[in-house]
Amino acid sequence: MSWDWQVFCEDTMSRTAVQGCFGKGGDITYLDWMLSAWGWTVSVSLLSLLLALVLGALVGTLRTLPGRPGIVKLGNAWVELFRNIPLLVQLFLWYHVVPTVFPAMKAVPGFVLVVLALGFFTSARIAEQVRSGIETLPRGQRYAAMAMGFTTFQSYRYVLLPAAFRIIIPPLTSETMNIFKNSSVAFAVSVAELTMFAMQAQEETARGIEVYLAVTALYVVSAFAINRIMAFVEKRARIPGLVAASAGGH
Amino acid sequence: MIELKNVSKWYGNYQVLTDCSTRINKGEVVVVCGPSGSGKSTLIKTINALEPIQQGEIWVDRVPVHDPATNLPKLRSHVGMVFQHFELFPHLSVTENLTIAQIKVLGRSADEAKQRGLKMLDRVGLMAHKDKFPGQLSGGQQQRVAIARALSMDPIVMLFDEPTSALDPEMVGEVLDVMVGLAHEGMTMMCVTHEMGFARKVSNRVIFMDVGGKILEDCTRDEFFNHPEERQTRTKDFLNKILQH
Amino acid sequence: MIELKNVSKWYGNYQVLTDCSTRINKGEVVVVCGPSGSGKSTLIKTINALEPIQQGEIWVDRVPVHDPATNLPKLRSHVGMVFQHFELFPHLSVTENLTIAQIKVLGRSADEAKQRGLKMLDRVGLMAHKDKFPGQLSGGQQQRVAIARALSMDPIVMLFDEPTSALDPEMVGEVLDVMVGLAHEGMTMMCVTHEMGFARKVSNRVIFMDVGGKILEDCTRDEFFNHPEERQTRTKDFLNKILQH
Amino acid sequence: GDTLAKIKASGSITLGVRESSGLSYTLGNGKYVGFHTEMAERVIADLQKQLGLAKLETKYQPVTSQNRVPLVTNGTVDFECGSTTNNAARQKDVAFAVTTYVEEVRTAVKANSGINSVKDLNGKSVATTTGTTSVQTLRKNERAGGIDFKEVYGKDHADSFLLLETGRADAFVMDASILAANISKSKNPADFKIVGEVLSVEPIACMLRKDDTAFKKAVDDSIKRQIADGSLAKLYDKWFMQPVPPTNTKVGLPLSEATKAAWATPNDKPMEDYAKK
Amino acid sequence: MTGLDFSFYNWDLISNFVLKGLYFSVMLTVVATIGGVLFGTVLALMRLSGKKWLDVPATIYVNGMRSIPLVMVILWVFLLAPALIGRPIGAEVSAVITFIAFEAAYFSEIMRAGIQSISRGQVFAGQALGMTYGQNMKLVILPQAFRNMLPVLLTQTIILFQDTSLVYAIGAYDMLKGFEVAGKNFGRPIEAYLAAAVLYFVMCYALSWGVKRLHKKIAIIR
Ligand SMILES: Nc1ncnc2c1ncn2[C@@H]1O[C@H](COP(=O)(O)OP(=O)(O)OP(=O)(O)O)[C@@H](O)[C@H]1O
Ligand SMILES: Nc1ncnc2c1ncn2[C@@H]1O[C@H](COP(=O)(O)OP(=O)(O)OP(=O)(O)O)[C@@H](O)[C@H]1O
Ligand SMILES: [Mg+2]
Ligand SMILES: [Mg+2]
Repeated sequence: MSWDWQVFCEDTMSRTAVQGCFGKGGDITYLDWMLSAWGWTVSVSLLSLLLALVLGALVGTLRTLPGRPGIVKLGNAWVELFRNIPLLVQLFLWYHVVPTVFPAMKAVPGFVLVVLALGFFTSARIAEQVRSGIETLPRGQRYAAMAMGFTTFQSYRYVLLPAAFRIIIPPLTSETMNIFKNSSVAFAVSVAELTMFAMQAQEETARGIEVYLAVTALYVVSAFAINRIMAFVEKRARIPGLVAASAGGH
Repeated sequence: MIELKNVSKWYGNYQVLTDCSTRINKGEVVVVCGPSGSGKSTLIKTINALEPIQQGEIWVDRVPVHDPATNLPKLRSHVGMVFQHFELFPHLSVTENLTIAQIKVLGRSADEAKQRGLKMLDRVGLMAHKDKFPGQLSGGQQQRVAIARALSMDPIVMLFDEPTSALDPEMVGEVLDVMVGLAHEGMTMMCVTHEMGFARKVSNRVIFMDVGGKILEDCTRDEFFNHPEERQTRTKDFLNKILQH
Repeated sequence: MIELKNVSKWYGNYQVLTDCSTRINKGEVVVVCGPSGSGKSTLIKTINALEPIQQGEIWVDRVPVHDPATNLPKLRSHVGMVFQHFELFPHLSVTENLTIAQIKVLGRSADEAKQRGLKMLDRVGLMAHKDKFPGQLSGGQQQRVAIARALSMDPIVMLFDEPTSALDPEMVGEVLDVMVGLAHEGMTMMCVTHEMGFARKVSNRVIFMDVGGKILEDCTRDEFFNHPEERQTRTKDFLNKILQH
Repeated sequence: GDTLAKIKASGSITLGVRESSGLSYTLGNGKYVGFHTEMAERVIADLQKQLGLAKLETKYQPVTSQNRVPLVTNGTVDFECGSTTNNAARQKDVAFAVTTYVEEVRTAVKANSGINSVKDLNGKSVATTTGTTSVQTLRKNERAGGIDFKEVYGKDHADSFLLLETGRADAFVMDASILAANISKSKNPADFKIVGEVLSVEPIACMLRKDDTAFKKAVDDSIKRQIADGSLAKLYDKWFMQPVPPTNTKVGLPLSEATKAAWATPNDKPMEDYAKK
Repeated sequence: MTGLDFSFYNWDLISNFVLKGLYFSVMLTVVATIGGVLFGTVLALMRLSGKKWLDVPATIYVNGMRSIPLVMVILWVFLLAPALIGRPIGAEVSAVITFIAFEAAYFSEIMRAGIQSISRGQVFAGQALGMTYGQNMKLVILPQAFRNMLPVLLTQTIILFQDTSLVYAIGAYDMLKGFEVAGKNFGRPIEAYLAAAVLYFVMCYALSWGVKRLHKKIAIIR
């Protein structure tokens, strides 16, 4: 097989090469299409991430509440439910099964559903990390916060969560990268993201290798960008003195 | 000021506190000692309800701590506590450590809180470190900040849980000095410690606990150190062990 | 037995050991003390090459430790070491902790190793605990097992790095007793510690280090404790601080 | 490569099949059936005769839309008889046997929907399957007809049909054989009907490695024989007009004029040549 | 939509469609876990070796693998491996290779964290007793590291089990595929997905429950 990168410059309708590779006046080339697909991938991922972070922080926190076995059990159930069923299957449940129970859900577009599914799925994993982050904090920190007169909510808000989130930045980084990769399930509910582009474009152009290479490259670029952003966040959030203190040897 | 009446506490089936009763008057300095696992930390934590109790009554400044209806955060804001491992908030600067609870709990303005906090920081001799983070301070310095943090809440009583046992030997002195100063100023204090020098110098009373959370001795400093013949064997054993070297 | 000649070591740009020289003869007990971060742990770790050095020479039993060609595992197997935090292997029972290195490193048979190990365990008074796991023992007991583990390798010298500083006060005594016993039997020992009682009782020499890894004093016990006028100001300061309470 | 020699040497042939298309599907347990699959088995029987082999083992390799072309070019599959459209783009990489079936892209709707032709789709949502040529067809029709509808994509045909079934889509545009098969397997086949004009015509053929004239000739000859002796027509009747497993329902899709024409003059013209007519 | 049809769930469905896929999914999970842990340990040791020529390639490999979606890796191995070794490989073999190579990157990160969680004191203690690097790893560090990271290892294995469904991309037949194909051919996709969800949940939950028990049993007494 020989390379044929020209295919990205072709118009999606007429299959003729377009000057400059970007379509004009409503025409779109495969390059246009791929970039817009990348946009969808990024949007799905970021929104899911937002949802997963909020839910994950909440559920993870609930699972560490002292003296509330009921709430802790509820949090555990949440985590077990959403992490033990494959994402694709969960998405299907959202798309086809939930609307049979709540007909109103039928009007919800696939984009929202995939954000819900991916967000809930990832929230279970983030909840697990948040819980372990809080639990690795010295027990004295919780006592210290309470002893200052903080309410439980304030203890979490001002002391436990800020410290726990700093600890779990590395696993959160992998989880964020995972969201980008997992966002590919969105094609199953008709969101025109990168994987759907890859499947459709390789079918139309019969240039599978080139299409897959380009799409893989975009995924790698996305993952790398996330990795850099999180490294930056980690650096910004780094607590002065803490690393130096633990490096000293005895 | 503080009164414990027949306090008992269990972890599951294991009894950590057995029928503990004592009272601490305003201005008194009480030292609690005893072997490891005897429930000293647990006892002191029950006083501001960091650990719930299953039986008995605890009164702090006429507030019933054991009563479920008591506003615990409010009570705790008046009870200063200093921990073995300092427990400064590592992600906040020294100044923020000193002010955050004043602002969020006592509702003081940022300015007022800062003023009060820095005054206390100055008192423990660490003004120069106000913008550092806890991780950048030595153990002794961290513990002094922790004391200043508790003081800046204007506590009516201070609880200490082995405040020097995690420190390098040369830093013990600087923390004890601050505590001696507090005692001399008339602060009501309850202090778990094995520093018998400190107990000798400033305590009014000594409580000795034994495994199972029983109060074996509760007597004046003088009785405790100078009349060993009146003490129980268990107490004498313990004192021998920790005073020998 | 042990000789250090102009040893220097850096972490990056930071010099932890500066031109350290000393020698320890067979049967001598040498105590090393000094403020936190002065490089005491680092110094003692260079002796069995747990930390590499960048300059100088170290000889142990006429073996050049600084020589890249030296068989370090072999050397280390003859040098007993006891750490501040015990460092027993938590996944192995007490007996396994005592025998594993004898079997895998010295090539002893399981029976022989067990016999030797249990003899040492008996010597530190813990025969009853031979089947427990480290996590089931108190700190003082763990440290005594750690000493037995080192002894069962038939070391020609024992290195101790603050063996009592992580212990509850009442447990310090039991570990020091074992060490005093060893010293009286004529074991060559180098010991980082702040237990001045121990230093007074059994040491032949005291080395005092200051920040930057400099050996400030290297003199006999008598000179160190009884002739403060001959000591440097830094040393006197330090002694004052840790002896005051 | 010389596929015939390879088959002769190894005593086995690898046939690319589909898991759930109208022309080729699985009954589970490694059993593959369907009109195109059975035809391919007859081709293999002819190959065995031609090569004079006492035994020729057939290995079935399920393929997907994404991997069928690479699998043929890299030699994993010797020839593929699923539901692959013969088009110019693919002819750059692979060769096709003579067309065995002419697919017509049409529209399935709910029987009571009132939709009867493409122009009725204005303002409606239309389902089709990701990774198929129907997506392009749909796009072209939308552009050409000046109509405006919302496209929803199923990840496979069953998914797309489910969109229609559950009301998420008002129509399902796809190969007629697939539409018919899905309707026949649904709970109430009478609820659905296939309507409207033929949106596009696509020749379906077995896919082979490029530049292996001997093998292509052998396959073509076998297919031509099956057309000539009427056995292919019987096969068509068996798979489209009679009850078929696993549910024993009839697909009910009579032989189209286009397919008849293709059988009358066996050829391997790509889809583009049909469009010109 | 009309009600669900439970007559769909019968033994024929399971024996004809699901069992084969289930076997493949489980086989793939087991093989990839064992292979991934072994290869991952090697990668982790390379990254912890402190030697640039070992560390850099391992880091590139791990980070590369971790930034590409698994589906893409599956496709690439399947499409390119034959070109590299000069003869076609089956979907099953290809899936096994891919999963070992891919999961090793994740397992190596877990192993690395596990090894790093062992305090320097323990490393020193082993060395001080005269153990060589290899003895220290084998007798002191890895046994503790394994116990510490068992729960994370388990979570990754559950993810791995769920990820086996991605082999659809190369036409291999896994458990989810079994349900899907049955659902399609019987016109009962919803019932098929529901059954798949339940079976996945039961299996993954049982797995995590079992390992939690195991972890309690072999956890280090502290
Ligand atoms: N959360 C808990 N769950 C179960 N048992 C506990 C818990 N916290 C403490 N204990 C047990 O209660 C007993 C008393 O503990 P406590 O910490 O009060 O002792 P202490 O006298 O402060 O000892 P130390 O000198 O070691 O600090 C100990 O046996 C301890 O193991
Ligand atoms: N791995 C390391 N990297 C960088 N610096 C280190 C490292 N280990 C130790 N140091 C630094 O070297 C200096 C000496 O450390 P060392 O542990 O030898 O001191 P020490 O005298 O034993 O102190 P302590 O009484 O606290 O145990 C300290 O300033 C320490 O921060
Ligand atoms: Mg305590
Ligand atoms: Mg040290």
